[in-house]
Amino acid sequence: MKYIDEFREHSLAQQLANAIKQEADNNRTYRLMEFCGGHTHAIFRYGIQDLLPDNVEFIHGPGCPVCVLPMGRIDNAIELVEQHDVILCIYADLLRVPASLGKSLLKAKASGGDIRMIYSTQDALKIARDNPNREVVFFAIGFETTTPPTAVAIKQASEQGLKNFSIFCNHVLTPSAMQAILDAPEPVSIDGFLGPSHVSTIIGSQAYEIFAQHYLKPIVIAGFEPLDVMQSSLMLIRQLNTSRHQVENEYTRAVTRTGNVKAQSLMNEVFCLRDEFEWRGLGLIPKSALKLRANYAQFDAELRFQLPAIKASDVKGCECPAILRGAKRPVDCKLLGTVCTPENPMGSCMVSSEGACAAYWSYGRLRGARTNKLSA
Amino acid sequence: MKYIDEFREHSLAQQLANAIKQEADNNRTYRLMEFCGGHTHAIFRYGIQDLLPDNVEFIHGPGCPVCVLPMGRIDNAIELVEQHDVILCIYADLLRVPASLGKSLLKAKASGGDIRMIYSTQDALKIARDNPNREVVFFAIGFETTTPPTAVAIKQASEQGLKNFSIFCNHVLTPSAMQAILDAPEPVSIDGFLGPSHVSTIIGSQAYEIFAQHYLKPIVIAGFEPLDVMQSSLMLIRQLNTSRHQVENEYTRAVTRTGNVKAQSLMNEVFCLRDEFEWRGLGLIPKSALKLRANYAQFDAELRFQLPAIKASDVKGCECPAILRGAKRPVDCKLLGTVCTPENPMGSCMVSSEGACAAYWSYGRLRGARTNKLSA
Amino acid sequence: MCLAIPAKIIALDTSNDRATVTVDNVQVEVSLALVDDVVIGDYVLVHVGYALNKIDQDEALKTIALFAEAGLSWAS
Amino acid sequence: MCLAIPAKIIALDTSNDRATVTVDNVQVEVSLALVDDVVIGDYVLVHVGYALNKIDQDEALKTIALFAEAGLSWAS
Amino acid sequence: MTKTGDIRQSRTNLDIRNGQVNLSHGSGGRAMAQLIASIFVKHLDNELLRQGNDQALFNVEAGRMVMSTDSHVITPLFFPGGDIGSLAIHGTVNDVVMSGAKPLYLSAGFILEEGYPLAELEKIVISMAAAAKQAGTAVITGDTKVVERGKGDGVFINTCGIGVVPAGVNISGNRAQAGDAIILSGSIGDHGVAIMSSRENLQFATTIISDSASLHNLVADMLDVTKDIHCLRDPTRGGLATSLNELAAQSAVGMVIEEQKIPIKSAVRAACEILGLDPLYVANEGKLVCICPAEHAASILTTMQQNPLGKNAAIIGKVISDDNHFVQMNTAFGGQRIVDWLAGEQLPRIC
Amino acid sequence: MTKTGDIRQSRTNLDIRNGQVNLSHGSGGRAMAQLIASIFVKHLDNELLRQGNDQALFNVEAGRMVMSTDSHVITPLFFPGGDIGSLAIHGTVNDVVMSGAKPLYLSAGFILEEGYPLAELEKIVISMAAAAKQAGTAVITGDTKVVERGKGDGVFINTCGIGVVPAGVNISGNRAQAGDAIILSGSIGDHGVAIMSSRENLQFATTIISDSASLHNLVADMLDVTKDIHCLRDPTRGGLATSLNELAAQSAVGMVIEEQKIPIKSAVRAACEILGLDPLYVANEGKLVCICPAEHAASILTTMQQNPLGKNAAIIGKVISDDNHFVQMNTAFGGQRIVDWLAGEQLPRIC
Ligand code: SF4
Ligand code: SF4
Ligand SMILES: [Mg+2]
Ligand SMILES: [Mg+2]
Ligand SMILES: [Mg+2]
Ligand SMILES: [Mg+2]
Ligand SMILES: [Mg+2]
Ligand SMILES: [Mg+2]
Ligand SMILES: [Mg+2]
Ligand SMILES: [Mg+2]
Ligand SMILES: [Mg+2]
Ligand SMILES: [Mg+2]
Repeated sequence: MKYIDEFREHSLAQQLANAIKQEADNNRTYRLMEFCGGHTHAIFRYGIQDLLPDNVEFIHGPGCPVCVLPMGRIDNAIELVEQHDVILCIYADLLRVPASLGKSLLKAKASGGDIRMIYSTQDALKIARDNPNREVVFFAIGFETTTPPTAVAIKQASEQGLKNFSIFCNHVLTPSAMQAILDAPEPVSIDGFLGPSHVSTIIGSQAYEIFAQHYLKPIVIAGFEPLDVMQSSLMLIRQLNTSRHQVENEYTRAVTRTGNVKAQSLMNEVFCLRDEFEWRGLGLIPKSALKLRANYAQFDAELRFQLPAIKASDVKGCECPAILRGAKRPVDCKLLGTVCTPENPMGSCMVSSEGACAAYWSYGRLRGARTNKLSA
Repeated sequence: MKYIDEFREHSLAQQLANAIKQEADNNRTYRLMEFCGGHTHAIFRYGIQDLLPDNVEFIHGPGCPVCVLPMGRIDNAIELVEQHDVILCIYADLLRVPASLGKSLLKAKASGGDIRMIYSTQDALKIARDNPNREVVFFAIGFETTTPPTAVAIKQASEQGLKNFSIFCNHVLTPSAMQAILDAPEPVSIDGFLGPSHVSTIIGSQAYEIFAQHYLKPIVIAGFEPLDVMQSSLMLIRQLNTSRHQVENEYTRAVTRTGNVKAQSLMNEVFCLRDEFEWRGLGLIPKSALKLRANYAQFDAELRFQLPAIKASDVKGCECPAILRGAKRPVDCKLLGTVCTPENPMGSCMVSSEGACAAYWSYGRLRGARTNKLSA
Repeated sequence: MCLAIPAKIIALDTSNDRATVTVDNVQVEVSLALVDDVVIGDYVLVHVGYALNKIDQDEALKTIALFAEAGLSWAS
Repeated sequence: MCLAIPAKIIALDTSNDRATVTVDNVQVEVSLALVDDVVIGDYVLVHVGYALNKIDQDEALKTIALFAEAGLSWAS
Repeated sequence: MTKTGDIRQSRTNLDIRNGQVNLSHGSGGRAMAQLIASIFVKHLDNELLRQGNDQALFNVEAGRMVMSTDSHVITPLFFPGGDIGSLAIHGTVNDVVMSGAKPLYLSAGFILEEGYPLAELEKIVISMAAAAKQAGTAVITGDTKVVERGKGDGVFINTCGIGVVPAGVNISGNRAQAGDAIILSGSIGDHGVAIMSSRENLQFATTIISDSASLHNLVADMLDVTKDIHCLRDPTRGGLATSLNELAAQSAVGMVIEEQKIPIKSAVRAACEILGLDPLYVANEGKLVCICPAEHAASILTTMQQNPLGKNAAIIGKVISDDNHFVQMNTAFGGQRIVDWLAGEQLPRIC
Repeated sequence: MTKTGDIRQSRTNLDIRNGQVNLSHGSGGRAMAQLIASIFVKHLDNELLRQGNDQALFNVEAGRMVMSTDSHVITPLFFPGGDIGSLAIHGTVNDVVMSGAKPLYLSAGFILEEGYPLAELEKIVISMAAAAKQAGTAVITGDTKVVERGKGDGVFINTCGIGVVPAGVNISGNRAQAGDAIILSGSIGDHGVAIMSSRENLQFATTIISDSASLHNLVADMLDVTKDIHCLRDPTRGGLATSLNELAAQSAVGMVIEEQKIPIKSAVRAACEILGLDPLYVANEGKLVCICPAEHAASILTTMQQNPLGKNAAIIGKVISDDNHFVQMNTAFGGQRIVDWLAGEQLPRIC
């Protein structure tokens, strides 16, 4: 697989590992927050931590759109299916996310809800065209990467006059999340960031410059392949070693400073900022999410079905909020592996394969067992 | 089973058989047309013919509503399902009746048609209420026995304002059929009639007086139990022996001269006469069938779906038309038992268990084999 | 022509014009829309979920007597 | 964050603004609504059935060189 | 189904009381392993099932074996006198037993529809376990699949059974001979009427319960009388009429039966009259037809009548030679007629 | 299914070309007998099936037997490299064979959805017959049920198989021991990817075909090398990861596998990348995992590689002792991770 396999090359990994070992200062720790779930996944799946010295530590960030979705939004989606009898189109990632009262979309589907797993927004449009007598709602979720495909679908629905199609919009913005982490009352100690990869493809690396300037944190836009993660870590270590705090771009093959202008303008045409939006773990963040502009408001399922704002409490004991802020690690959660497992997840971080808990449990547990942090 | 078992009593059958043998004149034949399929069924199921002398012969009449339905009406029903996507409610008797091109409602159902078997018109109304977004059509079929329940349903649908309910009306009148048989250009030789049983419950025995008077044929209204059939045959033999031609009533426990006036007025309120209607075997018969009156015309599926009059040809070689007129017997059909069997019926007489061919094939074949009329 | 069976009324639901009838302990719900003045204990002729009319029990007995008589007439 | 994979354009359907792309002989249909000026042979980053942008092949090579360099820098 | 897996690692229990089958229960992963362990293995428990392999291993002696399978797709799943679980055992045990075999082991394949309540599933499996135990056999291997809503009907169960035929027993549908007696083990139509009475669209009520039962003991008792039994068959779908026609065709013989000798409950007769059905075609699940040399008929009958499952057994007719292979019946009324194969399906009629 | 009945009386043929399954084909009557005779018995034909009883009778020798069942519910019914018919044979034959047994006989239970084209059904049965023959076994008894439209999914097939275990062979999932070698017979994920590529809602195209195959010869070859094989398992639903975890749990051991040693086709890897799936969890239908003493590994491997179904076989790891029963993997990248049980189901992901 061209442009994939080269970035998973074992021999280069060894070289990069040695470089990091060489350049990392034994007298300090490097606390690097990998912003994205994609990074988290790569770290665990490829066992990157094993290749790094102990003083280079990854702190898992909030960059998994499924993980930061508050439970009340899943409750809303279940309401759409159960009360309004809509065909709900979802990305399969959402199927097992816990809702209130032990529910989930998987269980709502089993109970008879008409929930369809789609691969692309184009599939949702097709389902709407094929079922003219049913209301079809697309559960739109994702950061800036996934937002433009939703925007395209909305424009097409509008052009095609699709009256039975709407979206339940949960698109959120990564810079807002980064700011929230940095602005937290008791901020987590972070030395630098592995910056978003495919989000940056759309919005460009310049979106993060303000953080580097204002908070004096080095940021390296990092690809999702394991060598990208290692190289970016090395670049962060070098910035830290030389007290720099710049936005550097390791992922130049896919990210420019300005990003995909066409996609940005499409997003801008269809969406505008919400005043505020709740993020799991980070709370209400002003101007951190998108909603449909007034001229596309007829496609807004929240308006069409008058969905209430649901304030759902997370499962007692679930540390997702703290984990998403980087304040705790999966092993700090008492429910991990006992009550909470991938087949019976208590929090969203155990659902998405990019969630820190799922990644730790499915891939990283070995390390925990080895170091006696966890006896399974 | 009270009022059933008494009329199937073996010992009485023997007595009646002996009386018939005694009273039947050896020097003549008694050609008795049992008008109803119910009689036909009883004759074969109980082996009544075995109990009678050879010169008492039953001629199977047209009194099976499924058998006399022209094929084009089944084609119409299939069109309702396949072109108009209705839920078609049928009595199960109709499921296997052959339509054109080897089709049937059974096959239309297998192909995805939404065909529901019901036991009562009340079930059809319930289906209509439960499926407000679907058109629900009841395939109304039957003689005067089965018509009043349809009339009740139409009145209820009207009272309840059921907009998605209609009937495909195929209700026909028995006196018209009797007249057609007697008026046929080459009339079949018939000495007397076993008159309708449950039809007469509704319309009364007086409906047949005109035939006795005008055509000088004795008629005995006969119950459907085997002793009823035998007793009625004896009564016909006695009339013939004494050259009488009256309407006598053997089935006094359920039939009066005037019938069920309430049911008649209900029918009259909801239905009026068609100018003419096609009967399989008997052709177009004027004023022989019912349609909805103008004030109930909104429940007429023929109008709602603009059903065409379909002139379908019967399967080549099928003798149903002649059999229904009494002009031929099942064994006279070359297709019987070779091409045409109950699992692959070519004509309606092989479908309904009251059809002469089905009754002969399923029950009476033994007699045929024994007398070498048929080698299976 | 049409399948109908004598059944005994064991319960009336006058508000819905319906009744419960039995044939040898098998219970069926039927509509009374086509008959008037039935009471518990009456036998009715049931067809497609409707009572078509009452069975005249005296006439039934007379008919049975007739069968026997036919036999007797021959035996005599 | 989001799963996206580099794939090579092997056919364009300009009238529908769509393309066929391949990854190791696996073919997928994608929308080109988010990218301009792609040609056959280009690599694009594919996400949820959309091409997000072109892969800059020169930059890819440079990055790989960087990995080696890191190793060399240490080896040296 | 045999993959109990290491569910120890997950300390959460399956929520049987409130849970429903969902797609992950058919995935092959831990959710499936948990379902299997918590419901199937738990209740069907036996040493062979506990081997936990994809197949069960057991010892056999040299001899003759039989194998038979049936899938069970009944609506409703719970009915008066049984449920799909017990039925799935009885149905296959009886087909094994109709060779004269002693049932040995069973397999069970479940096809579950997404959304089916786990509590109901557990009831079904408990019922299966009891029925298997009562039949002296066990479900030793199994399989679980989950299909999406609208692609199944709650629960389908396939069972396959094997049994061992005692030496000297030689029972087959092609062995009926003219002169043989035809014995029926009890009243007909109970199962079919019980099922119909529990379908919501047919509003009639009876006290009839299904006759669903394993006939292993009854057959064993009969073989104790004599090994010289020619045919055994359980008249299930298609009823007595179909079984007799099958046997007549296989053996190339005719049959004459006496309507008056055929045991039938009055409520079954009544329900059939109401629905326009012929009880000869209505299904049974705990009855058998035995064809044997006339000289053994009386002693076999006596023995059958001493078994609760054969207490209403009767000799209902005899085998004759007939090139037409007709099954003919002397009616209770005094006439004669053919009893033909079932045509189409048994559906309530109006005429 | 064994009831061929006397369809001689009806001289009309089943219209296989244009016909569809309808409710009368499941009624137990003559329409069913005709379907069985014209499609099932015709193509699956063998002497035992032709006995025409509700069960099939055969002779066995004293020894050890195995029994296994699987229901097959695949969508679509025809896929690159196979169809539900061949799959239903391979799936059960393989489960039988994973004990080291030689497959003896099979049963088949069909659940047909009203409306399914008879011509397609015949294709499936022809494919079954060929697969059974190729595996040296036969379908000797069967059953046919018809369910209403919307209560099934075209065709479901349950098969149950029995086999005879050669003396000296003792293969079970609980016999893995620390130090044993883990051999995989070929590339992973082919079946799952072939199925996904043929589902209409996932618009991707590959040349990958299912690996669906009977492994009876491969296993026989392996046992010719040595009878001292500890475990065999076919990594079907849940993939290689699930089979290894099952074996680790059953044997109470750990495992270490080498990602680089696991054969995988580039198109399978690519399809998995596109869909966000891990090929370790993707289904196979013609592969096996063998766990054997390390000293036999090389010679077993050489023999496997000489069989077409094992030509890409590889030693992928070893059994270790580990109280956690973890399956761990040294990644191609140089790190280590757990290979856990499958959680939920393998569905295309966006993140
Ligand atoms: S292990 Fe489960 S309960 Fe604990 S923080 Fe993670 S998701 Fe929440
Ligand atoms: S046997 Fe068949 S083809 Fe012949 S008349 Fe009767 S229904 Fe028609
Ligand atoms: Mg069977
Ligand atoms: Mg059976
Ligand atoms: Mg299985
Ligand atoms: Mg269903
Ligand atoms: Mg049987
Ligand atoms: Mg199996
Ligand atoms: Mg298998
Ligand atoms: Mg069967
Ligand atoms: Mg379907
Ligand atoms: Mg297996």
